[in-house]
Amino acid sequence: MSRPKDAMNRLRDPEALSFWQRTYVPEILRGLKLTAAHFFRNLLIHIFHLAGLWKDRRGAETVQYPEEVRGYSPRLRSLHRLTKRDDGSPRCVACMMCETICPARCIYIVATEHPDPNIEKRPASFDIDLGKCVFCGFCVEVCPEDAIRMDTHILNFAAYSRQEMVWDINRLLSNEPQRVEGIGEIRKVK
Amino acid sequence: MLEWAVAAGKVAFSLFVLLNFVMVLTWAERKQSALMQDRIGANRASILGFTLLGLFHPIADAIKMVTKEDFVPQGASRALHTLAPFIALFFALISFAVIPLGDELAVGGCTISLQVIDLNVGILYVFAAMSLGVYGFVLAGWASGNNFSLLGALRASSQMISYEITIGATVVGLIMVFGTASLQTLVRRQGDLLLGFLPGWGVFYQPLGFLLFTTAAMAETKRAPFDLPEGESEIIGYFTEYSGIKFGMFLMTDFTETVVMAGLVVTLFFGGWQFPYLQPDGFHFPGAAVVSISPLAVSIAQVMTFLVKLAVFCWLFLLVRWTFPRFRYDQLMRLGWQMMLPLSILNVLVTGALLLLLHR
Amino acid sequence: MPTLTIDGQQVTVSKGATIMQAAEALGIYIPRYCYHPGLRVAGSCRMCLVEIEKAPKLDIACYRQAAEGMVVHTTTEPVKLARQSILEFLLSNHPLDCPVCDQSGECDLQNFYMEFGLYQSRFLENKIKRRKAFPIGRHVMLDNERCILCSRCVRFCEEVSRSHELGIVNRGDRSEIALREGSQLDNEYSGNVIDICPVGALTEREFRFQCRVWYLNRAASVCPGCSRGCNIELHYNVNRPHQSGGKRVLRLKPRFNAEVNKWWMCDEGRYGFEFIDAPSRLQDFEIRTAQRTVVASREQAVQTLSDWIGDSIDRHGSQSLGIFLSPKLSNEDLYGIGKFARHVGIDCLDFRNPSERPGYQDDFLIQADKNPNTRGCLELGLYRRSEDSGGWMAGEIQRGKVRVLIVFLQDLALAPEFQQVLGRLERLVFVGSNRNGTAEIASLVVPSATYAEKDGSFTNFEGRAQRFERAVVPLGSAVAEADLVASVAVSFGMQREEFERERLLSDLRREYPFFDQEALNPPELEWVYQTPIGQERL
Amino acid sequence: MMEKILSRHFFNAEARKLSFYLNDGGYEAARNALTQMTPQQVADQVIRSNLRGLGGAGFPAGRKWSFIPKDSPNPRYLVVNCDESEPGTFKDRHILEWTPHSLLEGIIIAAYAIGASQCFIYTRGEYLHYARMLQAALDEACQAGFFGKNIWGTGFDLDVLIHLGAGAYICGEESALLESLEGKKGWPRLRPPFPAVSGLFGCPTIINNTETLSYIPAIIRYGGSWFAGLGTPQNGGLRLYSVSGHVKNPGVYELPLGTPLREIIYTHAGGIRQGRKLKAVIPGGSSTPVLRADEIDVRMDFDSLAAIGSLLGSAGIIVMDESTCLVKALAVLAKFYHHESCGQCTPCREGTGWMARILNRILDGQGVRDDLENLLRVAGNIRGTTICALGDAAAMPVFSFITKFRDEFESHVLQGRCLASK
Repeated sequence: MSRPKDAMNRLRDPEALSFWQRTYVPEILRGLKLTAAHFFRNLLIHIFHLAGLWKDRRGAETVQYPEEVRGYSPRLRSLHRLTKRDDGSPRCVACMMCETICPARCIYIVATEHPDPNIEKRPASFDIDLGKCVFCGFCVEVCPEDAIRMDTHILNFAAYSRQEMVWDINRLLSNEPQRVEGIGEIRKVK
Repeated sequence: MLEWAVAAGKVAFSLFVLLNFVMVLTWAERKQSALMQDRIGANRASILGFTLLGLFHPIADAIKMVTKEDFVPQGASRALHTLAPFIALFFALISFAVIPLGDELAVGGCTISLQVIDLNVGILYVFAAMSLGVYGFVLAGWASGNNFSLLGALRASSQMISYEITIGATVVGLIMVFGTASLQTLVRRQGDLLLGFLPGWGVFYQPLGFLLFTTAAMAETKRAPFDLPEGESEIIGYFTEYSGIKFGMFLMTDFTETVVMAGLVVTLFFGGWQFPYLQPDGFHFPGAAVVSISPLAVSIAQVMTFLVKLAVFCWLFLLVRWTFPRFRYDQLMRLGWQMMLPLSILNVLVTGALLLLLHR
Repeated sequence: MPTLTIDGQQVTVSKGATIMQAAEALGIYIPRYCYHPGLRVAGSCRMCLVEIEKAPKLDIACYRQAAEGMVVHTTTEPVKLARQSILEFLLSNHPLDCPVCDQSGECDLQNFYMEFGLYQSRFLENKIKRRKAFPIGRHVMLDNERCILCSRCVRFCEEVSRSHELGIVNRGDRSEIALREGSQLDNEYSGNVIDICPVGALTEREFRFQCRVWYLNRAASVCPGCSRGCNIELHYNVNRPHQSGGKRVLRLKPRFNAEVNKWWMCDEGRYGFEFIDAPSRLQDFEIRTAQRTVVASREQAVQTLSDWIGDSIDRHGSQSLGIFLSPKLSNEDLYGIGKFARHVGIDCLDFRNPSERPGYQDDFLIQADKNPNTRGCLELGLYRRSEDSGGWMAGEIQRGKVRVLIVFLQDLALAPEFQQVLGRLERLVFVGSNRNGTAEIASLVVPSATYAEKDGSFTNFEGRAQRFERAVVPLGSAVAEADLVASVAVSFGMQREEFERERLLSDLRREYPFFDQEALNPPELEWVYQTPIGQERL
Repeated sequence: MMEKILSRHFFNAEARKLSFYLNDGGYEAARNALTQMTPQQVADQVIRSNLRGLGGAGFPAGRKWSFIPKDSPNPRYLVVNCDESEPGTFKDRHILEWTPHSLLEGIIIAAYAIGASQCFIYTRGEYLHYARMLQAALDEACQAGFFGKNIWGTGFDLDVLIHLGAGAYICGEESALLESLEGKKGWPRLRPPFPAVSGLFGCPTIINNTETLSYIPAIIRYGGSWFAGLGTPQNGGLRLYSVSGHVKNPGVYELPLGTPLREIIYTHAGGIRQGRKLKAVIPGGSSTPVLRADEIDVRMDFDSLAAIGSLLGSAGIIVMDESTCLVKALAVLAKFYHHESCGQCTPCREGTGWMARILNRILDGQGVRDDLENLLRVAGNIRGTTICALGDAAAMPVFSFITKFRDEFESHVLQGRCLASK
């Protein structure tokens, strides 16, 4: 096996190639060997699986979502949620930082007076149009109050109408953070 | 009357084999590529909860294709747009007619050749059919009224014309060796042993011819690494403007061509239905050992042999398609004209010289 | 006339000018909180400290007078350090509630911190709690925590409004702005303290939480509230309509004009913009018959109006037409209407609504005449000079002479003279932006654009023509009056080009000396209550 | 024999009576000045005496008078700064209590010299008791015809009004005092214009300290040169030293300017109480930089103290022995300046509170490593950036305490341990 660097150098200089290399036939065969090896190996594993053997070896790297899921990273940006104060009201003070930074312009906030002058401002409505959201996470970064987070690990929020894709403040508040465990582990979902 | 019935039966059988191969290929392509890439592949289509390794997907696909909207773009020529996939598919299908599935079958006193039709210029028939098939693609591209489609069609036509020359030139060597252009005769002649023990298959006479022919055959199917007419990541190709069953027909054409080409390779270079050492009356192993078998069993074994060989080459074609990256268009043309064509002519010359030497 | 050097540049200023003024002449910006050009110098914020060569310590640029040969530095390390330390001191007890503060985006504390501060906080103590967000007047909200005690508002109430409501009570870092006992900040000019407050201590109750200021667009305009014609800016939000409930124009701010209104405007004008987005706005052309009212297209309405005018002229001559103008119309609109009237021979014109009474007036900005363009109407001569009031037209109607009356904006139904006679008209056409009594009985209603929705000019009581810019598009089908007249005039053989804005302007300029080029230069926006530094960042 | 001028009759209740004062030759100087001298001659005598402002700034009194514009059409005022609020200073109180007529006679002479016919005495509200004593003396003097219209037939009129402030330290600053006197909030004014040009109600105003004015009768009586000869060069005459703190005999001592600090503490004030060791001395009222025990050989006059980085100030000497925790001492001072900051300009308003809070935190054992640097930095940012001198006054002790007794502060901050012996 030639080292990748050598191969690269030789490719740059066709004169340096030998006759057989220039025909590409051996290289083509090597390529076919590689893919065929995978094919037969996986075929074998699947056949053993059918026979109830070798269950600990996976015949495929893919995760069979939704029957299986991988443990998500805490850094994963998933469905938004609005955090709450101790009394259950939103922490959001409607400062519009997220609305301003949002590159997709999918956040719509209407501000109103908070009865407590020390809080002063609260959102009368806080809508996120997930149909537009690009999940960049800027809103989370920019929030001065830690009022919006994307740690719910909810990814399946598809809906049948555009209107249903708009999440209002109550839905966003009802989202709960997901406890992170077994990052990268594949788990069967019942 | 009987002749008609036999002919109809042969057509039906041949079509049955071909179409089933095509159908299974659509499934095999997904599954095989999945295995090669450590994936699972299609496994979702289910009937009553059974998925059967995804084997229902071809059916689901067919239903989908048929029920989808058949869309003809504004500015397209409606009649030609509709006609194009039919032309393409038709010529792909009929080229299978001259490929022998087996030797003659003697049933109730009459012998039936296991081939739709045995033309003495069978190989030319295949080329003719394939050449006509190009019209389907050109029409599709032109009638769509879409620049990208037209570009794809032009690529398709120039690519197919370029590689048909190589195909033709390589086959010349074979015709010279076996002295016939009839495919059935060609296969029969490959039943002879070479050097006393080696099956007399074309690949042993024409190894370079085999390589060139296989490569050119892959190019003829317009699949990766020769999928420039389609070029999913760039121009989409001649069927950009197709949807529904008409698009499905182009897909079928692709797979049909794959099967036909695999059949041709098998027929020309791998002895067709010939099972090594199996003669019409039984096995004749080198060293004079003879095991006699009933003629019917021989016929069945021959057909099975052909189908297995066909399957192996289909597998090989898929393996190639899922292994190599696409050519650039100029590379494709240079390969066709500057490498394969001279080599195939060289092949003819060398074959001729050798034949002259041997027959002196 | 001392000549001094600031940051290596020489400048000669008049005697008594301060270093700050000299620096401004050079285009050097010195940050300041307590200094305001319209107020007495307080010198208390210490933000404008500069280095003067041969002086023992830094001195404040807003107070120290320029002297011959003085060499001033505004960017040296000691000055930078002083600015940083002042900012640090100010922020040490300033709450970081920028997220909820309406001032953020146009806050000098934010801007200067970004420009001159940018240090790590070294303040570990607890900030002093004070009373937050309570109203101190009809329009003004006070947040004592945010106050940096620059005393601009106090000085404004002492020197400009001379109403003395505000003061600073307690001392040291317990100091805070407070109302004089038993009083409210309810003078006629109270809104200005919001403009001059460099931080979010004084915010506007009306504007509160309506929109973040960085979403606002600005247009230079002229206040239509009275005949003073204060130069203003319209701040409007069209990018995020959901924030302000669909309202477009959200606030007015004074625009500096040394000769008209300086830095100020009155509350009446400041909050007199509600009609622009009010529910009473007319948005459709309406043709009304005895039985029903139908909404018409612009073409239909123009056709109808042209037909009525032409029909009346044909049957009774052009004397049967009357036009009642409004001093709220712009010079261009008035001139266009006048041009058309001359063309078809209408001379029955007036603009003086007999029901209108002079309003409140003071010795500062507020004028008794609540119309922005009375002087323009007078200059253009669009009234019957022999009569003292527009009431004569009622007599003409009564006598049956005037059969078709076109009323612009005015509510004639309020005037007793007209109340009786409007019913005698064959056709009553109302052109106006908002629904009123006259619109209710008019047989044709044409919605017109407000001053925020068109370009134009008003002539103030001194005869100064001042230009205003269009901020937003006309609501619904509303049209500018000159455009409407242009469409009608085409049916009477006039060219549409004659009513184009440039043409109207050049004609006006040629015919009327008051309409001088100077006053009509496109107005420039100057953010007088905010630093230029913040502007760059917006 | 050491001369005593003001303190001769301290603690003699009779001395505050007019009759006693007249017997002692009182009001002769004033009569002489009014009847036999021109205002300029009076001023010349004062200039010759080297009498410096004894309120703390030390500006030559005679020269200050000359700043009044000659051509101003406005009335002139004399204002007596009797708002003695500097911690550690209580000399003016003694003058009001025991020899008020010295002040009143000085007022007549000074008013004559500057051409003022109205004088205001601004006293802090806490001195209500002493203000009443002064009022009683003033009433007596008025009765005797020393005040009012046409004094001694010279045609010179003089009215005196005693004004009680509300007890704000800042009102001892002359422009804040004027604001307060005008009925406004006691906020210092921007300068220029100086009060001599535009002071009370926008009129030329001379503001002199109580003690300064009280020495003037003696100067006129015995001549400026005699007074100048009592002290050191450029620092003429005597002054009242208020000694407080850990000495055996705290009190007010009238000594020549230039008396060594050691002599004042150990000879006149009787040394440190209970035989303890001296640790630190604040030489001139709480705002002046502190001195270590090894620095007390300095002469107590304006120039000598300035030379070693301190100030004579109001000569309020605060003596601290080894039992004093200097962190606490500084915290008390910082609290005072925080409490007394007027709040007009930013550095002092915010900085004094900040320093006080840091020091309190250190005292509570919550100090962090950066606190001392922060204190020095904050003090540095206050110094020289404020309208009046209160900012400097608040910053100077912080600087001097921390730099001179750094180990004690560091021990508090880093180890939470007080080095003062208990």
